[in-house]
Amino acid sequence: MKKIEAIIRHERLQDVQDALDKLGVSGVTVSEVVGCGRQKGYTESYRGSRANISLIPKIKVESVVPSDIAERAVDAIVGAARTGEIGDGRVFVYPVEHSIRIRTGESGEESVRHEEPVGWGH
Amino acid sequence: MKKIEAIIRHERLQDVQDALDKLGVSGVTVSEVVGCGRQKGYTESYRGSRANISLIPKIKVESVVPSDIAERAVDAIVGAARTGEIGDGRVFVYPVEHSIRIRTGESGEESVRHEEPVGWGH
Amino acid sequence: MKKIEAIIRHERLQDVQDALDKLGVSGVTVSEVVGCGRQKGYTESYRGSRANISLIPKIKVESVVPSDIAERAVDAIVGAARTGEIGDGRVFVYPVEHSIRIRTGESGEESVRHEEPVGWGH
Amino acid sequence: MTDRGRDPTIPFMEPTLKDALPAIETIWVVVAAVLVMFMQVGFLFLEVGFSRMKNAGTIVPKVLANFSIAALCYWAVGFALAFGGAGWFAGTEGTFLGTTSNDAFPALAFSSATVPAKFFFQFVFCAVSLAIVWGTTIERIKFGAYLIYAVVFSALIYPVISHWIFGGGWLQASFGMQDFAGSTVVHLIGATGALAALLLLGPRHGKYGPDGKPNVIPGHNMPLVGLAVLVLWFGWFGFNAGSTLGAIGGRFAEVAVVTNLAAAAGVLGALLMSHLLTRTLDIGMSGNGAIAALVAITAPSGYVEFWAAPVIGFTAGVIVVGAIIAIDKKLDDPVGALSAHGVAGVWGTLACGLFTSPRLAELNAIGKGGLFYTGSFEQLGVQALGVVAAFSSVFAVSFLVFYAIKRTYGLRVTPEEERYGLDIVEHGMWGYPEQFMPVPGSEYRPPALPSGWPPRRPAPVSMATPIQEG
Amino acid sequence: MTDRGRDPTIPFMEPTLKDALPAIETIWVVVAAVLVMFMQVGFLFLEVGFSRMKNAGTIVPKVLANFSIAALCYWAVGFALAFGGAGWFAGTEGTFLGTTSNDAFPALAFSSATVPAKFFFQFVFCAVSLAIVWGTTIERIKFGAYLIYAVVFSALIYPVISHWIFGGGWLQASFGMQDFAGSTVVHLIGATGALAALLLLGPRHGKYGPDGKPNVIPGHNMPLVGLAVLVLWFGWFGFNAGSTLGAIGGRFAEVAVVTNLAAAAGVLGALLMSHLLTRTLDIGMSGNGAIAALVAITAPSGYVEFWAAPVIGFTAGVIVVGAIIAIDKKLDDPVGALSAHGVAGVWGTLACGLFTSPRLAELNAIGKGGLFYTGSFEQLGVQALGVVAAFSSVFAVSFLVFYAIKRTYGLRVTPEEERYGLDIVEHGMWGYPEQFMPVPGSEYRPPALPSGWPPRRPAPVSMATPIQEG
Amino acid sequence: MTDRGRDPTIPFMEPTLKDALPAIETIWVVVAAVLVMFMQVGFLFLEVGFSRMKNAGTIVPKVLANFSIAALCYWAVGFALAFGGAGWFAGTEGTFLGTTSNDAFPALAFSSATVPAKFFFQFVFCAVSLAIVWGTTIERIKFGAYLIYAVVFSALIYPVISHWIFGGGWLQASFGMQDFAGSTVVHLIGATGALAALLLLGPRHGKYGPDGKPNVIPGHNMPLVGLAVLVLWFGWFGFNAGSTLGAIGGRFAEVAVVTNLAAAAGVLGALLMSHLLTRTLDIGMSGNGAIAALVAITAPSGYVEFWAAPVIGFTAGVIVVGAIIAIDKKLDDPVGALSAHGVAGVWGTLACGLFTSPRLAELNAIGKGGLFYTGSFEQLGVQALGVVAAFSSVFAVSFLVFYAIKRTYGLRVTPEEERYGLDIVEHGMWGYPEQFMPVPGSEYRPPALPSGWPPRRPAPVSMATPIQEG
Ligand SMILES: Nc1ncnc2c1ncn2[C@@H]1O[C@H](COP(=O)(O)OP(=O)(O)O)[C@@H](O)[C@H]1O
Ligand SMILES: Nc1ncnc2c1ncn2[C@@H]1O[C@H](COP(=O)(O)OP(=O)(O)O)[C@@H](O)[C@H]1O
Ligand SMILES: Nc1ncnc2c1ncn2[C@@H]1O[C@H](COP(=O)(O)OP(=O)(O)O)[C@@H](O)[C@H]1O
Repeated sequence: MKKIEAIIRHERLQDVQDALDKLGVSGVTVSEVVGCGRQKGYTESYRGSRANISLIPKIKVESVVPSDIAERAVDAIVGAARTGEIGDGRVFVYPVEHSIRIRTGESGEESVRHEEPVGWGH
Repeated sequence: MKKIEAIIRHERLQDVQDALDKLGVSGVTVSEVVGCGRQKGYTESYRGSRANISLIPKIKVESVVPSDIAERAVDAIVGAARTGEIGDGRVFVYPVEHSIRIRTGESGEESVRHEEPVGWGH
Repeated sequence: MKKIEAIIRHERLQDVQDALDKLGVSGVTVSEVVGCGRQKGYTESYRGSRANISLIPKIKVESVVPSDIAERAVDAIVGAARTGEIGDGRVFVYPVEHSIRIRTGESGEESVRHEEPVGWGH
Repeated sequence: MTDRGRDPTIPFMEPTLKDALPAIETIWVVVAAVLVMFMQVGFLFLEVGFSRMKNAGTIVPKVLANFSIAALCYWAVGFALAFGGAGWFAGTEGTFLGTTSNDAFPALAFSSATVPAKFFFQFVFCAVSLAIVWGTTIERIKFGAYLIYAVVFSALIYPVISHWIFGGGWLQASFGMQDFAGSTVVHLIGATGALAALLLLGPRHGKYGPDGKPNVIPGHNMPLVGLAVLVLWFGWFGFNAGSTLGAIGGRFAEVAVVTNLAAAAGVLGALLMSHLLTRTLDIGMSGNGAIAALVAITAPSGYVEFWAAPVIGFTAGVIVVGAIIAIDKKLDDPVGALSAHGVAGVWGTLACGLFTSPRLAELNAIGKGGLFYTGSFEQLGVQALGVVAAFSSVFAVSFLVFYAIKRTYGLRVTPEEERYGLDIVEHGMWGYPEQFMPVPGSEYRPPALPSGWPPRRPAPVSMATPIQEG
Repeated sequence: MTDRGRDPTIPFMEPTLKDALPAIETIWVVVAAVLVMFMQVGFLFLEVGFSRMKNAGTIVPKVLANFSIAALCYWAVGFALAFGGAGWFAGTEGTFLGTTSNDAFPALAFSSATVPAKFFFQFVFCAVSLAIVWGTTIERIKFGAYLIYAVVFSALIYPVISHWIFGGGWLQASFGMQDFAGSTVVHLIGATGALAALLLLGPRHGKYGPDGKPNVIPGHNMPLVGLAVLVLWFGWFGFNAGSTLGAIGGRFAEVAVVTNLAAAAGVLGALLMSHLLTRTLDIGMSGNGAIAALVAITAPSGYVEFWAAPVIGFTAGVIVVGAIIAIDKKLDDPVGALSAHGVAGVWGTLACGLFTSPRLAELNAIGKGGLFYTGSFEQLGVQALGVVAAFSSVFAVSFLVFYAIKRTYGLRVTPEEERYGLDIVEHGMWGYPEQFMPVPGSEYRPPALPSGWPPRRPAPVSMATPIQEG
Repeated sequence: MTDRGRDPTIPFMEPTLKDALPAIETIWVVVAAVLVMFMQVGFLFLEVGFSRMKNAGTIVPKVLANFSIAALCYWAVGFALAFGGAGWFAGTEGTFLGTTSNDAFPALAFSSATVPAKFFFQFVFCAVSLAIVWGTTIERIKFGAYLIYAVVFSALIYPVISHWIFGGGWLQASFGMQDFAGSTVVHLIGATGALAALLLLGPRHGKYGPDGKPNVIPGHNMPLVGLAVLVLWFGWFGFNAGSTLGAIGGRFAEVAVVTNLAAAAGVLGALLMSHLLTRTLDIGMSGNGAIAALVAITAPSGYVEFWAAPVIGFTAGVIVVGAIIAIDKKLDDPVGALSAHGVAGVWGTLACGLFTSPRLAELNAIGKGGLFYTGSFEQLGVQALGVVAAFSSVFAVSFLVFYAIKRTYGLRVTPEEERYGLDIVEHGMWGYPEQFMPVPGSEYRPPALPSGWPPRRPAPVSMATPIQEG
């Protein structure tokens, strides 16, 4: 199994969810992060002083997927998250040693696979 | 060393903390996430329109533990976090190459082990 | 490539960012977490009752770096984040299998390297 | 706008003193009533501030619905029962404000203000009393329970008791019980209903640990609690000073001063106690101190001299902190209604028996001077009788009503619903949606501006970074 | 402070009844005006509460700037156009309040209150009407657009229409249109401007899906919406009861009671409808119900008997919920201004044609009794005419003005700016900075206290943990 | 309630004009005082809104404690020092409101309002002045410091200075200094205390970078700042128009209009300057503009014609923005008290020397017409003298008091405590607990409902998702 971690823009989240859902990914975990990289921050003004914010809000999407679909999952994310503008973010892939579904205790690849798309958010 | 990452329900957090504490885990890092999987979201109603929320609040618990107790730690988490209802979440285990305690600079397994339970939150 | 994950104090964030920037790290992702370990929590009082808070706010800094600079990056973080007080946090290093920059699709070490410091937050 | 000005056919007659006097009285009564109506904002935010975020929204329709039900019920029958005649138990005249003749409402006839003004003033009192009931029930009661009890309370319970003490009923007429603006009539009655509800409702999930120790469930917004307290304080000038039902003679200004002195002393008393008992200056308790003192001075406000006000208020502030901490050990009263309105209401009512100055008792033509002037326990006894009578009757009826609700419609949401929060469960949406869910165009946080956005903005400049602070 | 007291050279003359009467009237008019001015707080938080967090801050300078522009324009020309003479179309006297003689303002001359008091009262009405306009435009309009339209509205549109109906113009003088406090003059006019703006502005990004279905974009703070509603309710006692422009005769108290009964029924009507149509008790709609009922009772408040008030209010509460849901299908009106002020304003104006009691029509010397008393449709027809006349003229002019703004300065921010939010784009800073950015000394969360900090604090004690709850 | 109505033994005597006149004056004074009391809400939220979240809660008990201490001290000695006689330095009569005879307070005797009403009105002024002091000190001062200084200020500093200018003391009696409602007495005095405190306290940690450049530490809640500004504006109608201490003659309505025109112009002036200097429309500054204009018009409000009001107000709005930006370079004044109350207070006081119309100077029997009418610098000189006298004496005493506090009790919390925030350190709990800690039953976010929960809810329907927006 592989863990896919993507740092993306807020507005691309639904597309990425849909793309992963299509591939039969069993689920995703999403969290809010801020990050900096090439993308410049923005400037604020308050009572005459100015401030520069360098950490920009992003969305982190994590999903553990069976090794066989890892590559397709990465491509799917890249395709769904790209806008071509600076700040699109990154996708990282990590090795996973075990995965257990708490409810059933079942473990291994089965625990992170499912069949037909669920239609998250629809 | 192994990194154990668990996605659990809010209300199971204290149990999971206690279970890990008992095993002599040196600490845990907790963050708020939202996720989707088998568990369906819920419906909201506002001024006559309705919306379906698919991303459900969960708690992510991360702990790096010595390899020798990794398995027991996983079992402890699964035991403490299970309710049997859909939405109990997952536990993932990842390899860790190094660990350093910033304060002391000590590294390796020692940096993520401690002796007697601390009693977090009591 | 390696993923470096550091749990640090809020007030050390800017230093850590600067230290990584100097090393030519391409970016960092920052998130808010709470954690417990050796550091004790604090006590609150409300309408005559008292409560003990064990989960303490920390900052998690994640950065994927080329293997060659991983060690230096860890040292830089430890140096920048240390105060010597209990609660300084940890640094963990994980293996990374792939890295893709969504915008360009370029992958591998190149995608997480850059040349001159950017000066995040300045 | 009317058009009398433009119409030549209407002879314009210069008003006389006979027209001016009622106008003067009526202005003050209406202004006072409007101030008291505004106290609903105070009750709204007292409960919002002391609730968790997941239960903050439901309080808005709750307050609106209760105030509205009371408005219609008090108009239909409440005012008639309370003031429509001098019967020992209740009045009869004036349902639906069918008559506006001052004679129909003998207990209010001492003022030449118009009847609609007096009705409006008495109604907002009823609404305040009803609002107090719910302080103990937040974060777990079913919405429907509000509606049912509100009808009984504003159509029956409040009117009858207020008739006994305000409207010329047995406690006032036969015993001369002193309660100038309602420490008992408004506040104790409300707190009594609150107690009945709480006993049948039980504590919030998680309030008491397995060991029975009370846990901390902090309200989510102390600044809004501060708003609530100041708004109540503001409204209380209408509440007490308006109970003169007129301005001529100038007593109302003295009552306002008395009220303010008491409230001020209450804040200091509560802060002192909070520091002694908890070794910290509890934010909410400083507010409870003000409210308790205002409640306590309500009954004596028209009967005591200036010097007595700070004494009564300070004592109330001290008492309320102790009461909150004591009650919290067994009863889950998130806003402290039992202490601030109940205990302080009792104290204030009894205080008349101690501090009433004979001069003012005579001026109001009710009861006698207090113990400290007369050395006699008579008035104190009367006050105690009044407290017992009001408490026991209201408690009995309220307990019955809530018990009936519990057995039929149900009083409390399910444990799951309580965990999810009343906002989403009863109203389908959070009170603070962006705190709980992604919102279109604001997915958690709005996306960042690209550098240099918007163009009008000047060039970046360094911002304080933590290290610069260190 | 003045010093007349100390100066012996000034003979002190005892005022007479001739001095007292205007003082009485003036006190009530000024107090009422101050209450109406406070309604700006209501409009501020109605819009804040119904906005997303990223657009909450901009509403503050918006409200301040609009109120300020109206103050200066209405003083310069507005008041003169509205009341400075009895011309059929507009007045002429009294620009810059150049004269304060009561005769210069015939339509207001029936009250002996001083002219500055009447001016102040009429100005705050204008400001309310202007505030209503913006409810449909939040979260996407350019700040500058406010300023331009505000000038035209407060200097021209509002004064002229209000002259027709309040100031002795053609609708009032020749047709006897009844609008006691402005269901049409203030509320319908404002809502009409709001409609014109909305049609040219379009919906918020994301409000309608590709399928055209309306999406949920929830306002971020329902408790503040509750504050808004209660503040408006509070101010409305000045709004309606103040429109008597005086206290002598005591009508104002009756108007206050009528107003309150209607608002109460409106809340209940809206909650009922909300439950029937959406199977939940919508928080915002309970507030819209109160507002719609207040808007609806505004015109009849001086013309109807008590019994009619709850009928009119309840109907308004029912209508507004239906209207909001219907309008939301095609038009993006985040606060429901079109329904609560527009639809309800029309209903209220027509209601005079149904419920006006002949007694009061005569007292006000405007128009005749309503259908239910007289069986004649005449007054109803007059009311309908007034609605059509006011709506069509205001819509035409407003559409033109907004169209001109759109073509020149621009009406709407860019899509990017809309996504980032108006606060950061127009004002350079978030309305809630700590929700969106690290702040020095509060990087996201303030750092934790080390154990035992601060020393004054007592020793740790266990806190309720979720499991203890389970 | 009283019972005079029911008691036959009391002969009911019809009040006469002699009873009516004081009642009329007293109603207005009491209503005005209540409006001014409400300004405490304004100061509460000005400071809450401009603070970081970790320091928002402490402001509630701060405001309550200060108001309370002032109430007791001003009653005990303040009022006597300020108005109890015509001595050049201070009064003597009427401690503890021991006498309520109008003659005992000569400087207020020109009004027939009752003494308790006048006392109440003067006290709320003192409370406003004290509230202003703390604007510069938020987020770092020790709670105890409030309490100590509050006693000195309300028992000594404010009463004496106000005696000089309001109470018939040397500046008023011998020089004829004009300050109708207290640009100097209330606002400059408060700001002077604020300056003394700030100099000894120093800036917030992190406000100035190592390079000495000011950093941005944004207040956390701009909508609440908006609430504060509108509430202050609302209260100011009592503040200025109430300073006539009566309604007869109708001047108070003119003062209200003057006040409103100035405030309106101030908002526009500040927005203009903000745009010129910072290229954005600063939210907070639009509010500071309103406040500065209200402060500036306070002294002239009873002395100038309508036309002068917008001029004075606009200038104040322009000045305040420049002052805030300039002061921020060296002094850390989070709410802008030095600029809005200090600088604007000076401007307003001097403005009398320019704009006072001889007609009104004569009517008030204080001083002469201003430069623009008389061409003479005399009155301007008097005003300048008054400013210097008030500023220097208050600064000297306040600096001394704060210095003493610093040396003994301590003025500022420790750096650690400042980092943790005053709420948790002084009060043991956050002002917004759920923003900072897990709360039982609301661990960060309440748990999600299982699908289809609650059963009453209808079936899921698609919600706007970001892509649909794109
Ligand atoms: N080496 C890295 N490690 C972790 N996160 C990174 C790294 N580089 C970039 N990121 C994340 O990706 C986001 C976008 O990267 P950025 O360089 O700004 O744009 P782009 O990816 O288009 O070049 C950053 O805000 C940061 O959160
Ligand atoms: N493949 C996955 N990768 C990452 N997180 C997952 C994955 N599958 C599930 N999750 C997380 O676990 C949570 C619970 O999973 P769900 O399928 O809803 O219930 P259950 O685990 O009981 O089947 C989800 O909300 C999501 O956050
Ligand atoms: N084994 C661990 N796994 C994950 N996070 C940890 C672990 N140990 C500590 N942490 C994180 O590091 C933070 C600081 O650790 P703590 O033991 O309190 O201080 P120190 O690192 O100085 O000994 C904790 O709050 C927790 O978030």
